[in-house]
Formats: sequence, structure tokens, C-alpha cells
Amino acid sequence: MNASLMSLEIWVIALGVVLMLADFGFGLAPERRRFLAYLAIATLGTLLITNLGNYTTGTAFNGSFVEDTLAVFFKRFFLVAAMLVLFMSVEFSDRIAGGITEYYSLIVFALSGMLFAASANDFAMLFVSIELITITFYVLTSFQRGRLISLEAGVKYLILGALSSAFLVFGIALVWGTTGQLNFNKLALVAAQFETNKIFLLGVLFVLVGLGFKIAAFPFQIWAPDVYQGAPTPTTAFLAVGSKAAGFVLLLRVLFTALPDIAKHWADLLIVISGITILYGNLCALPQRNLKRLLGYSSIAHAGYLLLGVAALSVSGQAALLYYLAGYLFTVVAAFLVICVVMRHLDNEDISALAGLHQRSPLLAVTMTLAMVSLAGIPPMAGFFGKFLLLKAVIQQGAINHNHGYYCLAFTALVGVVISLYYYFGVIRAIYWSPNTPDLSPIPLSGPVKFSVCVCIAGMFWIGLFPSVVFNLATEAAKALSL
Amino acid sequence: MSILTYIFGWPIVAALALVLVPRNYRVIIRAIAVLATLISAALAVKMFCAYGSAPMDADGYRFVQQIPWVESLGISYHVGVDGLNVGLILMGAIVAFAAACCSWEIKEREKEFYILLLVMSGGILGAFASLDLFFFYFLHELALVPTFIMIGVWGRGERKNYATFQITLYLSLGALIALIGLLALYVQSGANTFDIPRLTEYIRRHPLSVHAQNLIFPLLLFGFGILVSLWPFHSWAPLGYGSAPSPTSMLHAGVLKKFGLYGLIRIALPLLPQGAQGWMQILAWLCLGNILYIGWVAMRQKDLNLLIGNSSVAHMGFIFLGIASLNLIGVTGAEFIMVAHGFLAALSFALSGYIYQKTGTLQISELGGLCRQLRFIGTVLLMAAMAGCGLPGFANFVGEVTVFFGAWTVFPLVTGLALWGALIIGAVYMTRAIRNVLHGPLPDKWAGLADASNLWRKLPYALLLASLFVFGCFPRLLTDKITPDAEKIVAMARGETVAMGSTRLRRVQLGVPPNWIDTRETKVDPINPAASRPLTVSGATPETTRGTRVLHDNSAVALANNTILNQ
Amino acid sequence: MHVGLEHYLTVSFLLFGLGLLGVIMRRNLLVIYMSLELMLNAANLALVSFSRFNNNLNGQILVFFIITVAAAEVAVGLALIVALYRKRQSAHVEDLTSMKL
Amino acid sequence: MALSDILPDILFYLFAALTLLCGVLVVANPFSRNPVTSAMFLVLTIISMAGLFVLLHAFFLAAVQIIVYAGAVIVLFLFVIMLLDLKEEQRRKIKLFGAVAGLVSVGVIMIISLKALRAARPGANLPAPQLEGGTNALGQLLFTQYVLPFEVVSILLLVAMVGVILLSKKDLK
Amino acid sequence: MKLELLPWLILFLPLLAAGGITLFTLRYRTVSALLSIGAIVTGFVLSLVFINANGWQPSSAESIANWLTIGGLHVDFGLKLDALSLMMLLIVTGVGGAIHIYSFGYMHADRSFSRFFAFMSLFTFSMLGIVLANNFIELFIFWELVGVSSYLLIGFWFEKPSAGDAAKKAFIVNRLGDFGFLLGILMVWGLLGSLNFTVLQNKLTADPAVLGGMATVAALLLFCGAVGKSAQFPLHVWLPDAMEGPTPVSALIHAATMVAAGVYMLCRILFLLNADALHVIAWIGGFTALLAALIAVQQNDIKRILAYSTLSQLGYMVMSVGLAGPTPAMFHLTTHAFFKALLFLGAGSVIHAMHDEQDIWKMGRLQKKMPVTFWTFLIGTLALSGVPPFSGFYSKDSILGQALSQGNYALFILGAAVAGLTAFYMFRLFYVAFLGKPKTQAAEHVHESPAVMAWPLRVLAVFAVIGGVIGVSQTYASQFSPGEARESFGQSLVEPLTHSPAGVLVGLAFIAAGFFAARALYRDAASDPLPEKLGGLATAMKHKFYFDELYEATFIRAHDFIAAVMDWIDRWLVEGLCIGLVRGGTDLSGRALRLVQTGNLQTYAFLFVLGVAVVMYFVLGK
Repeated sequence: MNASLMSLEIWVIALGVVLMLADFGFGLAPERRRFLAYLAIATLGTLLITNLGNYTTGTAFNGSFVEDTLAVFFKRFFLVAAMLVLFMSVEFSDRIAGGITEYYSLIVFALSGMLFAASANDFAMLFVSIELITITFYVLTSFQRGRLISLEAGVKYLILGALSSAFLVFGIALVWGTTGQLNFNKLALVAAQFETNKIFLLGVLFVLVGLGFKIAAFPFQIWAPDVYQGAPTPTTAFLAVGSKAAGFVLLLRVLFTALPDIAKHWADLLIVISGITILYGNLCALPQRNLKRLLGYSSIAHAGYLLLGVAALSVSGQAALLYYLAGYLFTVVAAFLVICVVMRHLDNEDISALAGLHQRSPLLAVTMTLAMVSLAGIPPMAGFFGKFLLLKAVIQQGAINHNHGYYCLAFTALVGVVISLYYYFGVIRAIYWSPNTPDLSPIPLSGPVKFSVCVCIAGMFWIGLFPSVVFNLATEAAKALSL
Repeated sequence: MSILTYIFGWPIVAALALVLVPRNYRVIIRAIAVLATLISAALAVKMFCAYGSAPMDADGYRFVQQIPWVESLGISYHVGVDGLNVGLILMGAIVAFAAACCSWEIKEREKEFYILLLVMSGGILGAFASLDLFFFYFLHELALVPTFIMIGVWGRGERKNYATFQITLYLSLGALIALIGLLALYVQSGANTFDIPRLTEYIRRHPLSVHAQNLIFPLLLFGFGILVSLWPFHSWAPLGYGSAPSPTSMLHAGVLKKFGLYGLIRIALPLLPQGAQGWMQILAWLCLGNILYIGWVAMRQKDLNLLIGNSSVAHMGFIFLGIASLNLIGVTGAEFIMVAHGFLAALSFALSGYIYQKTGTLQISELGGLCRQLRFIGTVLLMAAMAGCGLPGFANFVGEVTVFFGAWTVFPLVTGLALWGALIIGAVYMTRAIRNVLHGPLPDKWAGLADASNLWRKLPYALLLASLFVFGCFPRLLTDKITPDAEKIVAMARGETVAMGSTRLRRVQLGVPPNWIDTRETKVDPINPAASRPLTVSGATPETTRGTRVLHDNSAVALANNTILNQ
Repeated sequence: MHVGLEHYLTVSFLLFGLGLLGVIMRRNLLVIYMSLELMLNAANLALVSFSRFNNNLNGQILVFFIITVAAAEVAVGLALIVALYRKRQSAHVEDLTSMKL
Repeated sequence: MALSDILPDILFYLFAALTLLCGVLVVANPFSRNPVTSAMFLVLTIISMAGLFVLLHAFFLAAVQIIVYAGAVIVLFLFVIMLLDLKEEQRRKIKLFGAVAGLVSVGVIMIISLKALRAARPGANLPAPQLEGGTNALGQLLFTQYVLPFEVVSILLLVAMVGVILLSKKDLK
Repeated sequence: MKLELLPWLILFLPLLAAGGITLFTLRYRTVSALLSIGAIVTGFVLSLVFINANGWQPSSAESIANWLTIGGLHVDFGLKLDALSLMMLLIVTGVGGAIHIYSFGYMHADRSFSRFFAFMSLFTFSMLGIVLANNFIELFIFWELVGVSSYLLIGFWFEKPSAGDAAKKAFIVNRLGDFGFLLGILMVWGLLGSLNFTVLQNKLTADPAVLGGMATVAALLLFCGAVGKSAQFPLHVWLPDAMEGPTPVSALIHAATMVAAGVYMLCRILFLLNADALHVIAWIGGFTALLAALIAVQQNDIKRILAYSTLSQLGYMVMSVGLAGPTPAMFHLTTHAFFKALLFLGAGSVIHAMHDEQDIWKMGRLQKKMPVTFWTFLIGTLALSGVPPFSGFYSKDSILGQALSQGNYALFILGAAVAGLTAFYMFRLFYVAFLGKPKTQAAEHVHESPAVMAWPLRVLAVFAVIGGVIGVSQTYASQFSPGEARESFGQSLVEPLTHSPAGVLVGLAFIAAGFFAARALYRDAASDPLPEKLGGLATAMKHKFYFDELYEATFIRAHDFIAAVMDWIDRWLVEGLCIGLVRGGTDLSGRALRLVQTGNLQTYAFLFVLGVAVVMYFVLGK
């Protein structure tokens, strides 16, 4: 047993428990509770530096827990995401009627689930970590129980999440039942024998359905817009970044560590799903006016782009996916931060609320613009190089396999990008040249918000302009998959 | 650091600096922008002048600089010039300076405007200077996005929004198609490098399969074609230019648009020769769509900017024709028009911008007789219009005639029809516009219009016009630089096997075979040639076979031992 | 014919199908939730039968986890439904359409 | 054939039929649309499934099934139903298209799954089952190999607990 | 041998003047004018010096700078110096100089005086460039520059709508000719691989059949250029409208520059024109001569009459070229330059005196008040009519003689008849405008023009008288048919009679007939008696045989129609339908797709399950 590998998770869980108990123990005044969040952020930051700055790879618990470059990549990702989301939650705290400290601690617990997911190396861990994330998110989504749509979003996420869990569980049952293996590495050794076993394939399919739900891939994307819209903004951000990334890390492990042979046979399925997801997300976003819902659709589209890296079935594709996720993290969090601040007193979150933002708060206006530009995949922001890598991977695979499907997929992605420009620029247009701007009062920004916004901007630029570091990390991580 | 880095780095640095300048320091903002572009234009002129004497690297590029960026993918920051882009960079820098000078018409949100303008200038200059496919594309995109925002925020006309979105989506589509093509090229080559010289060298030794070429070439052709408003993918152009603020139109129509053509010549032709073969015939016919069809459409325009926009689209046809002819003369001519049209388009849009700024309309029916009131602007507009219909003395003429000569041997019929477009249709809409805008009685409401009064206001127009004159009168300044490199491109594009060892050696081989030369001397040289000041120090290096011809003093008492080609 | 793995799996599949049908046919949130429990139970049945016929106890461990998770999920879900009911006075899915398109 | 040989089969068919029948009645009771009825039939389903578990020699799980599911979960359901004072589900107009489409898609899934089952025949060529799902063996596994998921589940339960409290607290601070 | 520089200096002096005026002296009227006049007069003097030093066939025939070299395309900027170009140099600078000086007086009141001289100098530069060009591209460059200078000058009074229109028309019609010209150039280059006249000539001399089957086509395409520039049928319509420019401009266009360029170019490239092409050229020329003469008979605007007479005379010249007679053509071009400049300047003088009245039926009895104008105009009329011993007689007769010697009697008769018509309409003009009774108040109060206008008239009149016998013809002959013996002055005086007496007699008979007819009809006429006598023909003549209307209805209509169709296609099919469909389709699919997001959980669950079912079907269902 090599439990020391898990020190990060233990620390994070401890942090969650401390956060939960702190409020009971000290009975903090409401305005002081944000210090708990800052404490959490500081702890996570310290963990990011100390624990992940110098990590050791290895496996623990009979191989069910694995600490490799991929896990580390994702753990860093989740920590950064959680820190930014915590900043956002502090900003959001006045809109959460009850139990803000619980909100922080739930974020930390969700984070712990994601960390486990990053290291999960068998189906049991996969199941429990995914359930930990999902159940936490049920609560986080419906946290604003004074608002109907928050509850409604919670219920929708609950029912559909449970439905997908049922598929996942049934799938795991079938996969395990046919192969007798839960561990991914052991499964990889025997999976080739079961290539024609339909029950096994059915099980794999059901597992993929469960994971597809997490990443909001077509045809399991249907929940995303409603939940994104209804959930409290920090939850939405965490959902868009963390939960999606957790889905992807598990998807990568299942497809490329456990079932590499099956994945090869399902290239066409992945291509089709990726393409349709891109198109669906972008097309539906076109007429959308609600900003959070718009980002919901856009996150579907981005799941599609990310799936390009899965469909490419190559290390460069997976590396591109990881790289893209890294850029996506800062971009999406930046966008939600702006929404969180700007939409403070608005319930409908309509795009028109951004009108005149460039006068009300130039920093936020620039942030939102850069986020949209990055989402649209325009240089020099992170999204550009990410899409560049994804497309490269897809075309590369097309060239190697002589599979024209890959070229079609590249074209679909291209069409999607062009469509997406329309609504992303619509947002920018609303910021800079709305005809009527009713409210021109300046928006006060707290220091932490400014800080986190600047971090996001720096992240977007850094990843876009100096891709080497992240790209090398991503490549290393992707290589871990097929070891 | 290469001078090229400074040329495109200055505007970018200035853009970053502007972010820090408070927005009410308008004069300082303007000054920074103008100064940055001025420096970069001056450096570009210096680079252009020093081109001939600059050392060449093994691939034939000068002023080279290379820094690794993402080594695992073979991406590096690599800039350099050869004959194909030296003129474009010069043109781009001058146009950028002129655009910055013309930006006085922008009155609101100046800070943002100048930032975007500088980013756009820097981006496009960088794209032209870049010898790495990734940066080539990256910097172009970087320059493209400000265009959209500028049209959206500072544009004019009731169809502004529609125009903004159309140009955004259309150009992004084109750019992305080209990106897919470039990526496919990168992937298929197997060279694992985005470095253009490396890739070229690699592909020359290991050509792509015909299948791959046939797949990639159309992607590049239509991707780049959309960026250049190749018919029938042109409709974004007139509308976009009609709605854009004039500095944006100047930079986009003048400089940015040339990116696609440059890409076709630099990448698509030499690297995908077999893919290109089949498409050239089609391209030649498509270019007629630009020349004739758009020419006719331009005849119907009622808005001056739309007319200029359409004529700019029409001019692209000649460049495509030159490319389609796939021979040295045609490609050189195409390169030449790219430069010439850059100046011309910038000049035209600057002028229409001035008129719009003063009158508030560009409806041709509302204008008239402006030559009386706007002496300077009117005269320059007249000259621009004349340059637009291919008048000798302006650079466009040289390019167009060269293209016709190049294309004639390949596509006589298309050339004939294109001639009709160049000589007749162009003349018809240009003279009609002059007749209705500059000539005729001056409506009373324009009696108080003010002409460009001081030198500063006149400078951008004069500069652009002077550039047109200089290259129109002394085309060898440019052609001597272009020709050796165009020769390489054409040789690769036609699949001719040539020893590539050293550029210099190659030029001797490909230069002018002895049997081309009629050594009959028609003129005795009464002046000591060595004493007269050489006008150019360009490609005519002494060791070339054509070294005996040196263009002499511009007092036009040029005397040289002449070689006459009678191929 | 002797009752074997296929029989159990058939029952499991059918139960799963019944759950699915319930989820998509019933309009009461609680009943939908019960149908979901049916689906989880179907998975449990499959696991247990695989476990038995493969001589592998790991499946039963999974069942253990599933039951636990399901219990937790039910708790959270029901709390949520209660909260919603308080707000909306309805447990009908058709009344939960304030977010759409 | 001795009764002891066929008794498990008879019991299987009995429990299986009971399970499915009650399952049907949970989902689609032609006589009652009251959620309480559904809940009661769910209890029956779960109990008969526990019977199947016993047939599969998973005695511990059979017990857990009855205690946790029938005892806790369903009671929870009933509590909530009572708490909310749910009326019988109103007979809103059934959308024919929706119903047919739902039936068809579920039917497709079922047909494909069952066909897959028949094609794969996972039960063929297996050695005779000997496994006993005893508490001892399970406990061994759970606290050695599966201790990590077990701990994660404990956090999950903690989260669920907190969540439930937060969601159902009466007053909003 | 510094004189080698002189041709370059002569060529570029006017350009420098134009540039200097535009850039620096626009505000200083007199300086501008003096710059311009100085440039051209200096050019004239330098030409004389050069010819004096080097003779008509300088030893170094070309002076070259490379302008452009791209692979097989080699374009020089060179000067071709031979009798043809040197003589033209003299004519352009000489006649042009006289016109420049005249303009100083004529334009004195105009507000854009400086601009006028800048344009004039540009025009002179362009024409000199055509004259001196040694290759096709250089020729074409200046060809185009002449076009644009004429555009600027015709549209000089751009505020007048008619001037703007006329300038536009001149430019476009010229461009039509240039279209063919450039095609011809391309064809010649494509076949022969060179653009240099000398090289081309050597090649053709070495192998006359080198052009092969394309020879006629290429020749006729090149001829198109001349058709446009020299205003031959069917592109003659721009020239009369060009009258909208100031009168000195008309003089410059009609006499020394522009229209002469076409004929000059044909002579320059004569070696490229084969027999078939020449035949066509001759008939086009003849037809133009007749057509223009007929139209001139019924015009009332003094400048228009002169304009049609120019057309007619140009027809002669082109006909002569077509009859393989470049010498007579250039000879006539030279003498015509003298007397046509004279006539236009005289007409300008009248118009100036009449305060911009151009209708001859509003003039009359000018001989007393404007003696210089009267007498010089009379000389011009006589010369144009071909009355011996004026210059026009010699040149016109040499053309008729050429027709006879070629045995082309049809064209001979046509030429003689046109000579008669020429005499008729010129004397009609003369009788109505200068003799008879003053027909308006204005005509009674005219004054002679100032000396700066009168002296050019006198000088030109002298040349109009003696132009036929000062050796012009011999100079040209030395170029085109070297080896012929030079004639003495006495021989050249009676040359027509000795060469082809029959031609002279027939020609003179027609001329006399024309003169007497005009005298009979118009000596005292107050209005034109001809329309009643000729009826419909006169109307047709008056309306220029409806060519403008014809072109309006065909060429312009067709272009506008095509433009309208294209615009419609662009607006509705490309922009509207294609882009609209894509745009609308995208938008619609977006709106349609999101309809599934009903907000109803049950629908969502159903779609989820449906998705699973579909995926299962595709993965496992087969």
C-alpha cells in the first residue's frame, strides 16, 4: 500500500471537513465567512505548489488508485479550477441565503471527488468518484433554494444524472460480468478477447453513456442548458470546468487505458458523436439570449471540440484535448466571473445586461471579450492553439488511417467554429456597441475579483502565447494513458 | 534581432503601451500610434533598400531570425524576407502608417481604435514576414479579428451589423479552411515542421502523393480564395469595405487581403504542384468572375465605397489570373499587383473616407463637382481612379500588363476577356464615378467643404500616391527582387527538377539561357556607367548572367548595354 | 432447461427496461425516482448473478457500493423534491418548465 | 428429478415473475396512479429480488437489500409522499406520440440487449457456481482491496447528509 | 556627343514642366505658363539642334534603358530615332509650341490657367513618348497617357456636364481601341517573343511568314488602336464631342497630337501589316473620310465642322497607309498639322471674339474686324481644300497618286470626291462665318485677338502655305523608301503634276466643283438652304448618321443591361439566395434544434433514452 500517494486527497478532504466544522465551532459572523474561503484557497494553493510541485508516480490500493502524469495534470487542473471557483463563490455569497460555508465545503468535497476521479483506475473508483461529484453537484446546483429555477435545475440534473448513473452501473456490471476485471490495466490485457462479445460491448456502451452524460456529449447533452442556466453561477462554472474535465479524464482512462482495442473500432462512432455535438451546441446557441444558457450550449459545443481529441485516437489528440481543457478552464471561469459580477441584481441574465459594460467596468469588458475571443478560438488566446492542436490531431489521424471521416469531422469543427463566432461576437457586440444602455453606473470590483480576473486573463494569454509548458505537460500526461 | 522583428514588433509594442495610456490623452494616443507605424514604415523602407546587399541564408532568405517556440511540433518563430514578401512588407508598413495618419476621422473611443489598428498592422506585417506556417496563420488571424471589431464599432451605414457579421463569418470560414489545408499539408508531409523553408526543402525531396495534393490544394485554394474574395466568394468584400471605417478598409483591402494570395504563391503552388495543375484552368475562369462580373456589378453601384470595394474585388482577378498562368511572368505580375493594389486600395479608401468625413455621405448621386472645392483630394482621387483603370505611370499598370503577358501564352481567351474587363469595364465605372463625384456642377450644399489643408493631412495621400508612382515608373525596383524567387516557386510548381543547392547557382542555371540573348548592342554608351548613380541595388548582382544590365540614373538618360530577349 | 446466468440476466434486463419505461412514461417525480431505483436494482441483480456464476466476489462489493450510493442519492433527491414541492406545490415534471429552449 | 434439483428453478421463476410483475405495477399500475401504490409495489419488487439474491447465494446482500431498500429507502419514499400529501396522479392527457415513441425506444434497447444476451451466451461454459456471498468474505474484501472506494463512499454519505440538511432546513439563514 | 542626351531632354522637359506646375507653381499663373511654353519651345529648338547635328537618320538609332525584365518579357524604355520620329518630334514641338503660345492669350481669363498648362505639358510629353517609343509597351504606355491627357483636357471645364461627358466618352472609346491594340501586342509578342520594333522588323524581314495564319488578325488588332486614337470608323464618335475642351486643346488634339498618333503608329509598325490587313485599313480609312465629310456638310458649329474635317483627313491618311503609302500619309499628316492647327486656332480666335459663340449662322462679315484671323483662316481653308499651291494640295495629291499607283480606282474616286466635299463644306463655313452679313449683334462688335494669339496664326499660316514644298515628303521617303533620289525645290513644286497628272486634274476638278457649289449656295445665305434640297439625307448628316444613338442603343445599353443583370444576380442570387440560404438555414436549424429543449424533464429523459437507443442500434443493432 502506498497511501502517501493520496496525501493530496486526504488534505483536501480534511480541508472540507474543517470548513464544515469551522462555522459550527466558531460561529463566525456572516461577513467573516469569506475568510474561510480565502483559507481554503490558500490551502489549495499551497497544496498545488507543495504537493503537486514534486510528485511521485505510482499506484496504490491494488492498482485502483494511480498517480501518473495524467492524474497530476488533472489534479492541478482541478485545484486551479476550485480556487477560481471559490473566489467566485465569495463574490456570489450574498446571493446564497443559507450555509455559505457549507457551499465552500461542498466545492471542496466535489474537488476531492474530482481528484479521486483523476486517479481512478478501476470501475469501483470510477463509480464512487463520479457519484461523489454528481451528488455534490445535485446539492450545489439547487443551493439557491429560494429560486425556483435553481431547484428546477437541481431536479433535472438529479433525475437525468441518476438515469445516467443507472446506465453507468449497468454497464459496469456487464463489463465486469463478462471480463471479470474491474481494474483498467488488467482489463486492457483481456479486453481484446471480448471484442465480439455483444454483452461486453453493450456494457462498454452503457459506461460511455454514463460518461457522455458527464461531459454533455450528444445525445446526452440535453440537461446542460437548463442546469447551466438554473444553477448558481459558481456551480455552473465548476460544472462546466471541473465536472466536464472529470468526465473526460475518466473517458480517457476507460477508452485508452482499459479498452484501447475497442476504442479503435469505435472511431466512427466517436467521430459522429463529436461532429454532432459540435453542431448541436453551436446551432442551438445561435438564437440564445440568456448568457448562462448560451454558455451551456457553448459548453456542449466545446465538449464536441474536446471529443475531437478523443476521436483522434492518438497521443497527440489526447494531448491536444488536455491542452484545450487547460485553456478552457481560464476562459470559462473568466466568463462566469464576469457574469457573476455583472448579473448581481439581474435574474434573467440576458445578454443585453452587458450593454455598456465597457463603460461600467473596462476590466470586466475586456475580460469577457477575451474570454469570448478565446472560446471562439482566435489568436492569441488559449482557444486558438487548442483548436489548432485538436484539428491537427484529427487531420493527422485522417492522414494515417485514410479515413475521410476525419476530414469531414475537421470540416464540421470548422463550420462549428464559424457559427460560434456569430454568437460570441454577439456578446462582444452587446458589450461594446449596444444601442441603448440603460444603466451606466460603474461596477465596483473587489480586490479578489480583480485578482482572479487577472489570473484568468494571464492564464488565457499564457497558454495561448507560450504553449510549450502546458503542451509538454499535456503530452507527458497523454503518454501515461497508453503505458 | 532581425529588422523584421522590429518592423512588426513596434506596432504591437505600441498597442500594449497604449493600453496603459489614459483615454483622455488623445494627442498622446495618436502620436504613439503614428510614431510607431512611422518607425515601422521607415524600417521597412530601410529594409527594402538594404535588401540587395543583405546576406542571404542558405534558403535564399534575408534578415532571418529564428527562435524555437514549440519544438515538439516544429513550430518556431522564424522571420525572413525574399523577393516574394519584401514588397508586401514595405507596402504594408507604408499603408499602416498612412492608415494611422488617416485615423483622425475617428472621434470616439480613440484609444481602443488605435490599439486595434496597431495590432492589425503588426499582425499583418508579422504574417508576411513569418517563415513559419503556424505564425504565418496565427498573426494573420491576430490581424483579422481587429478588422471585425473595428467594422462593428466604428463602421457606418445601416447595414453595418450585417456587414460585420458577414465579413466575420466569411473570412473566418476562409481562414479555417486554409488552416485545415495547412494542417493537412503539415501532417501529410511528414516533415514534422511548420518551418516554411524546411518544409519546402523536405517536400521538394519527398513530394506529397498526388492523392494528398489533390485533397489539400482545393482547401488552400478556396480557403485563401475566400480571404481574397475570389468569385463567387466575394460578397463580403464590397459590403464590408463599404461599412468599415476607412483606416480599416485601407489596411484590410490593401494589406491583409494579400495574405491569401501570398499564401497561395508561397505555399500552395510550390508545395502542391500536382494538385495545382488541374485547378489552374478553373482558377483562370473564376478570375473572370472577379474581373468581368464584379466589374459589371461595380458599374451599378450607387455608393462610392461600394464601388471602390467592388473594384478592389475586381482587381483581385488579375492577381488570380497571374497565379493561374503559373509561369514566371504571370506570378511576378501577380506579386507586383499585390503590392500595387495595396497602395491603390489604401489610397482609394482613404480618399472616400475623407469625403465621407466631410460630407457625411458617399451616395454618388448626392455628390458632384467636388474637384472644384476639394482641389487636392479631388486630384488625388482622380489619379487613384486612373490608377484603378490601369493607367501607365502607376504601379498597377505594370502588374496588370505583366500578368496579361504571362497569361497570354497559357490562356489567350481568358486573357482577352480579362483585357476587356481591365480596359473597358474598369474605365467605364471609374470614369462614371469621376464624372458623377468630381465633375459636373457643385451642389450648393457642398460649397463649404474644406480640402485637406495642411501638410500633415495631405501626407498619407501623397505618400501612397508617390509609392504608386515610384513603382509604376521604376518597376525594376520590385521585379528584380521578385523574379529570382518567383522563378523558384514557378519551377517547383511546374515540377521542374532543378538543382537547388545554392540559390545563386540556381539563378545562373535558370536565369537566361544564352540562346535567349541577342547581344546586339544598339547603343553606344557615351557616359561612364560606373560614374552614374545606380538606381537600384537590387537583385542584379554582378555575378548573374544578366549582370550587364544596370538601370541607371532616373534623370532617364539611362544607358545600358542592352539584352533583348527573343525567346 | 436449467436456470442459468442468462435467465437472471434476462430478468435483470427486463427490470432495467421497466425502469426506463417508468422514467420516460410517468410524470410524478417520485414515481420516476422509484423507477430509477428499479434500474439500479436491475444492475444489482446482474452483478450478483455474474458474481455467482463467475465465482467472483468483487461484483457483490460493487452491489454494496451501489446500494449505499443509491441510498444517499435517494436522500438527496427526496430532499430536493421536497424543497421543490414547497416552492412549486407540485411534483409533476410538466410543471417544471420555467427554463426551456 | 429430485425436488431439491428443481426447487431453485421453481423458486427462480416464482421470484422472477413476482419481481417483474411488481416492477410493472410500480411503473404502470392500471388501477391506481397513486405514488403510494407504486411505492408499495416497489417494496414487493425489492423483497422478491432479495429472494433472487438468496437463490444466488448472496445472503448478506439479500439482507442488506431488505434492510436498506425496503426498510430505509422505501420508507423514506413513503414519508415524503405522506409529507407532501400527494394526491393521486392526475390523469392528464397522455400524449400518444410520446408514449409510442417512448415504448419504441425502450423496446429497441430491450430487443438489442436481449439479442446481445442470446448471442453472447455469457453463461455458457462456466464452471459450476460455488461462490457463497458470506459476510466474512465480503468484509475481507471490503476492508482490504476496496477500502479506498469505501472511504470515498463515506465522504459521499457525509456530503449527502449535509446536502439533505441544507435542502430541507426550514428557515433560510 | 552630348547630343545623345537631347532626345531624352526633349521628351522629359514637358513632363518636368507638368510636374513642376502641379507641385509648385499652381498659384503663379504666368510662371506656370512660361514653364510649359518654355519646355515645348526648348524641345523644338533642341530637336532642330539634334537633327542638325545628327541628320535624319542618326547613327545610333536607339537609346535604351531597361525598364522591366521578367523572364521572357523584356521591356525597354528606349527612344527610336529616325526620320519618322524626328520629323514628328518637330511637328509636335513646333505646332504644339505655337498652340501653347496661343493658349497663353486664349486662356488668360481662366481661373485654372496653371492647371491647363500642366495638362498641356503632360499631353505633349505623352505624344512625344509615342513618337519616340522603340517598343510596343512603351508605345502603349504613352498611348494610354495620351488618352488620359486628352481626358483631362477635354474635361478641363469639368463643371460643364457636357465636358465631363465628352471626356468620359473620349476615354472609353479610346479604350475600346486600346483593347484591340493590347491584344494585338500580346499576340505579336506571343508569336515573335519580342516587343522591340527593330527586333521585330528584323525577324519579319528574315522570315516574312513567321506570324503564320495569325498575321492578319494581329495586324487588324493593332489597327484597332489606330482606329480608336485616330477616330476612324466605327470609333470616330469621340472626336467631335472632344470639342467640349478649350479650343487650343482641340487644336492640339486634332493637329499635332493624339489623332496623329494612330497614323504614326501604323507607319511605325507597317512591317507588321500584311496585304489583307492593309486592304481593310484602306477601306476603313476611305469610308471614314467620306462619312466624316458628309457629316461635316451639315454641321453648324464651327469647331464641329473642323472636327469632322479632321476625321475626314485622317481617313485620307489611314487610307494612304492602307494603300501601302506611308510617305503620303505622313506627308498629309504633317501638312494637315499645320493647317488644321491654323484653322482651329483661327476658329478659337473667332470664338474668343464672339464671346464663346460657336454657331456659324450667328457670325458673318468678320474680315474687316479680324483681318489676321480672316486671312489666316482663308489660307487654312485653301490648304485644307487642297488648292494649289498650298500645302494641302501636295499632300492630298500624293495620296490620290498613291491610290492610282496602287491601281485602286475605287478609292481614288472616293478620295477625289471627298476632296470635293472638303472644298464644299470648308467654303460653306468660310462664306457663312466670315463673309456675308453679320447675323447677330455679337458678330458686329468683334475685335481682333491679341498679338500672342495672332502671331501663332501667322507662323502657322506660313507653314500651311509652304508646307508642301519644304522637303517633308522627301524626308519621310528617306525612311520608307530609301534610295530614292532627292528632289530639288523646283521639282517638288511641280511634283504632283509630273508624278500623276491625271490624279491632279481629277482632284482639282472635284475641288473646283465643291468650291463653286458652296459659293452658289452660301454666298449670301442667312440660313442653310441644303436641308430642303436633300431632305432626309441632310437630317441624317446633321445627326451624324445616328452613330451616337446607335452606340447608345447597342454598346452602352448592352453593357448597362449586363451590368444590371449581374448586379441583380449579385444582389439576389449570390448575396440573397446563396448567402441568405446558408444564413437562414443555419439560423433556422438552430431554432429548430433547440425546440427539443422543451424544459420538460420527461422529454429530456425520453431524448436521453432515444439517444441511447440510436447509438445502440448503430453500434450493436447490425
